[in-house]
Amino acid sequence: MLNHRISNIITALAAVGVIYAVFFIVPPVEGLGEKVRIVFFHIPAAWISVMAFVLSALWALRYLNTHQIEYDRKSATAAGLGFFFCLLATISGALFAKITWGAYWNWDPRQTTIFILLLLYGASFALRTAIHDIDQRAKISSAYSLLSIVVMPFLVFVIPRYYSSLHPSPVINSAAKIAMDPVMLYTLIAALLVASALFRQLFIYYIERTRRRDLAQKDSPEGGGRL
Amino acid sequence: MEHSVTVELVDVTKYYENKCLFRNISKKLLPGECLTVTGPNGSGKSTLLKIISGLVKTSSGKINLRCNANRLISPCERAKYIGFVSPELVFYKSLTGYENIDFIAKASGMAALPEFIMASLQRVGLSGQAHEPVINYSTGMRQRLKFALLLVLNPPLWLLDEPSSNLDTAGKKLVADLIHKALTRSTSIILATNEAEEANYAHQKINLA
Amino acid sequence: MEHSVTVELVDVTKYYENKCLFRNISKKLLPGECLTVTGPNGSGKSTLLKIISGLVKTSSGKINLRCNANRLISPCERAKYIGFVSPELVFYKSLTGYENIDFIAKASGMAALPEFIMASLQRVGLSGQAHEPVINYSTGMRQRLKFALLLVLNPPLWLLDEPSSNLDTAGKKLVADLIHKALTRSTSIILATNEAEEANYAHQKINLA
Amino acid sequence: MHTKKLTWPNSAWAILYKDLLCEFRTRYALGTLTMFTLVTLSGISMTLAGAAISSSIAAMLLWIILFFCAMAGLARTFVYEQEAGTLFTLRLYANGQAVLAGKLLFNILLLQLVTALLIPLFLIFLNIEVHLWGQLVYVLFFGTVGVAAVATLTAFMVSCTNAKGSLFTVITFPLLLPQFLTAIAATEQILTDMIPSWNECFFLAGYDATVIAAASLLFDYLWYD
Amino acid sequence: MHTKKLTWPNSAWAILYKDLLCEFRTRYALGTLTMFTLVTLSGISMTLAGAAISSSIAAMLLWIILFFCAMAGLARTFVYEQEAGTLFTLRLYANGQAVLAGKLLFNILLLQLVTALLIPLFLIFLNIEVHLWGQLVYVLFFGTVGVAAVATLTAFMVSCTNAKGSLFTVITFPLLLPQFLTAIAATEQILTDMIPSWNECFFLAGYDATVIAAASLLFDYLWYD
Ligand code: HEM
Ligand SMILES: Nc1ncnc2c1ncn2[C@@H]1O[C@H](COP(=O)(O)OP(=O)(O)OP(=O)(O)O)[C@@H](O)[C@H]1O
Ligand SMILES: Nc1ncnc2c1ncn2[C@@H]1O[C@H](COP(=O)(O)OP(=O)(O)OP(=O)(O)O)[C@@H](O)[C@H]1O
Ligand SMILES: [Mg+2]
Ligand SMILES: [Mg+2]
Repeated sequence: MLNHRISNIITALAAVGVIYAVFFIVPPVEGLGEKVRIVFFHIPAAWISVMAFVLSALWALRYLNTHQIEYDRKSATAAGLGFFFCLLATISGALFAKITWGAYWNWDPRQTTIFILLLLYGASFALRTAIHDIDQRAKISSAYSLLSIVVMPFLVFVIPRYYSSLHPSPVINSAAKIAMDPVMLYTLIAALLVASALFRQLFIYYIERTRRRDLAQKDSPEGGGRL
Repeated sequence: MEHSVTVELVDVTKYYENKCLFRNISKKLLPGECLTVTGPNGSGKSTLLKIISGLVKTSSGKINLRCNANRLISPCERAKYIGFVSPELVFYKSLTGYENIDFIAKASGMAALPEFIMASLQRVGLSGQAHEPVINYSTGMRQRLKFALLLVLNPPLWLLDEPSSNLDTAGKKLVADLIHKALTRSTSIILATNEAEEANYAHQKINLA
Repeated sequence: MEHSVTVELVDVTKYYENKCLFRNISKKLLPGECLTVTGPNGSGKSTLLKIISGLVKTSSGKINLRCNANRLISPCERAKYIGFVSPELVFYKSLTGYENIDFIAKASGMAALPEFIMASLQRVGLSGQAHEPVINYSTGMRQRLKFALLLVLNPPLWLLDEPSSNLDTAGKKLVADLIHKALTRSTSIILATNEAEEANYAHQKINLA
Repeated sequence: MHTKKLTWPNSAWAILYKDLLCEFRTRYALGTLTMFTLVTLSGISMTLAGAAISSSIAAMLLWIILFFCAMAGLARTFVYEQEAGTLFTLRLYANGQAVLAGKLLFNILLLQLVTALLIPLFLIFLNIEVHLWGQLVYVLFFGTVGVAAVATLTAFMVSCTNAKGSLFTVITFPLLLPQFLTAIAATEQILTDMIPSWNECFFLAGYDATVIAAASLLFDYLWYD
Repeated sequence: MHTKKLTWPNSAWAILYKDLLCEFRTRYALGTLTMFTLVTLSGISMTLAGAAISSSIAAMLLWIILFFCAMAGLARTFVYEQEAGTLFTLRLYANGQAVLAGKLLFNILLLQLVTALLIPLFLIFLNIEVHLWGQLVYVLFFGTVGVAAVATLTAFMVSCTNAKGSLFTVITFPLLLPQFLTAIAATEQILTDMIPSWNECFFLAGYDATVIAAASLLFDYLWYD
């Protein structure tokens, strides 16, 4: 996989660039001061974790329609990475909360959302590990991730309504609370892009690895290879 | 019987992670024919029947069930065309024999008249215990109940896995009669058995080494 | 075998609320003898065996098991003297065949050497699947496992209910051998069956009409 | 002809009837649930020893109890079929949609029963007075329906695994949370004699509808592999 | 000789081991259990939404959770054997006392495990501080042992007479109540940094002893009916 290696290198460089920007270009913000720099890790992490969730659901759907184990592999990998980024978002968020609100955890709506996201990821893993037959596992966990994606909107809409939020609105509705000067905004966007790229590279890597492992199993003397 | 079923096995192969049961079995079974599957214990007879019933997936190859020799039967409607007598078929212990049959028939999408159910229970010699909970049935009576169910559902394809196990001589005879009658009514029968004499109904044979 | 068991049935009667299965059965079975219980389905063969094993109560009359023809065996120690092969004997599906035997042996108060367990699994032709979970066993393999258990427990009294059901010809032969061997080793055997040929081992017969 | 075709709703009724019959003969679920409600309630009221509690905590307690009862009662929906070996029979003959509908109805019924048992005791033990009965019933009904719907599907998923009891709760709870939180909020308002806002009621019903729809779409995939 | 005799304690161990094996055949059973406690707790603390709760309510919640975990798991001790048909095998070969001891040990172990997982999370989530650790452990241990003992006996009764299952479950409820309440009271005191009075501790231990003794006397009658 030469081109994969190349894109790896590019991603790495971009990452270095962004980190540099975060630490040396972005000016400290009044109120948050130096700590604002966490935002550039926190937000991308949060976004990737949400995106991965959706992706994994999409692949789950593909699997259920075409019983090709390939798609389940993708769905599982996406979920795995999503879980990882979700943890990052939670931790960075928690730190951020400690800095800005003075408490690591106080069931702020956003925290609740991401926590439930964590639970959903965890649940789907518990489910996966409890099933041994490959097809069964693929089928059931696909169904589960679809079910959870159906429920997700309710979480996103309901929770903010029942808990007063201190949390600034995410960047998409770009009325970001902290007056974002262009440098910050661009850095943030760059960070998001890099994070996505990172996700993609990791994703490809893990898919390759699992595929190789499965093939190895198939070719081993006992097992499908017998065919 | 409204329609008849043709069964096509196309290169059916099944292996479990650690062993290969059978490979590339191809057969075509016409209505009114009987296919017997023989082989030692653990050779894959029941697995083959479960594959045909759609409860187990093939590793490769596929099964085509055709209604009246042309239309393909989809997985979800299979239930209506298949009757399965198997040691793994278990009834609801707290329900009576009658209730079990009534329920399963309804669940599979057909309502049977009470007297019809009673008649088939009578036929297999359970009329006396029709209203006892199945938990009180003896093993042979449970086996007979499976045939009562088969008579009620009256499907065009019978899958019989060790049909005469646990049965007394009268019971074995009953099963033989039922099979003969069914064949004359152009039912397709697939029969997995360890008994030599049962293999005699066969128009076609599969022997799993 | 350290000791032998004599079985006395004294006026054994069993009826369920609605029907009477058998009444006033009296028999005495000496070590090395085989008693066959025959009768149509639902006639009470298994019930009689369960009564002898102590799992079911008699309606009247009683069962005496004597160790070495004198000492009476109390209910709580029966387990150590009896081996029961029955369609109702179910193994733990998530455990392997080996683990099942090991556990049941220990639960019944004896520890068996691993190689001995493996040897008896070998004897019934399950050495290959000894370490597969029982849920993956075929019906015949489960039946064979019951005999492996019997060989490990090696009790002086065997209760065999339809011992050769679900077995292939090789399996049936195996069972016949085991029974013959056991009889020569002065084991008492009580055999409930529907198969005519199995009734031949009998020194004594009970026929439940 | 001795038999006539049935549409799947009739089959669903048959399955519901069967479950009711089994439940009626071996009162397993109901027994357990009764015990749960009794023990928890008496536990609660005796620890409170008459001390009044805020309606927010009351609402929370109510739904926690309901949730646990649901988890305890509904886990067995398919697991007992599987352990008794009847799942083979059911999968062989029964229509997927019918099974889902039948089981769902049964679960809803069960939860309604538990609620009916729980509420009066709850109000008495914690001496709470309710004036907005209509709203309360509405919230309870739609709240529990959602729970039943999700639980039915997850129960089937769990029956295919080899880790039964706790896994069920684990995979069910996160899915239920939105419903759970809304229901608690609404109940709290009702207990403080405020009429819950429309969009809450709307949310509860909407959640139920969505989940049921999703379940019936997904179930066929699971039932016929 | 290929076999050697075992005393019933060894048989009890074998039964315990078998149950553990069946339980943990799924490698991640423990993970699931953790998730389970996590889920329950987060549910509670989330619904509390940071609002502080009185130590009496905390104690009550703790025991309600424990009780539910117990019932959810323990009620099936024998029922699953019966539904899987293995109860026949067990009754045929196993020694009554050994079965009781084995199952009891298993249930106690399970509950201890749940408790061990639950407590730290519980204290963190509801940010409670405990200073009387020794007393807390004591109360938790003896409290759960009592629950386990009662649950085991009940579970067997449920399994042997299906029809009266519910009846028995309801009967055991008063059996369980005193232990339950004492435990809650003691825990509450501990959470408010008061050392619970001796007679409470005595009561807990005494209750356990009595129940276990009664169980082992009763069990043989039930086992060899
Ligand atoms: C779905 C998950 C999340 C998303 C999409 C998200 C999004 C964001 C965004 C866009 C910002 C930047 C706001 C701005 O700078 O104007 C932000 C800031 C912040 N986030 Fe999150 N976040 C998530 C989860 C969390 C979590 C779990 C926590 C805490 C544990 C958290 C705590 C914070 C804090 C404290 C800030 C800084 C607030 C401020 O600048 O005054 N976030 N988040
Ligand atoms: N608990 C019970 N209550 C009422 N009747 C029962 C009960 N258990 C068994 N029976 C009845 O006892 C009769 C004998 O049962 P049993 O299992 O002994 O028959 P069997 O001789 O073993 O038949 P098979 O050859 O089929 O094994 C059956 O008719 C059954 O209906
Ligand atoms: N889920 C599974 N995983 C692995 N192996 C399995 C599984 N299910 C069945 N097997 C194996 O498949 C083989 C065939 O099983 P099957 O029940 O078809 O045998 P059978 O021909 O019906 O034997 P019998 O005559 O005893 O009924 C057995 O050796 C069994 O161990
Ligand atoms: Mg078979
Ligand atoms: Mg019998």
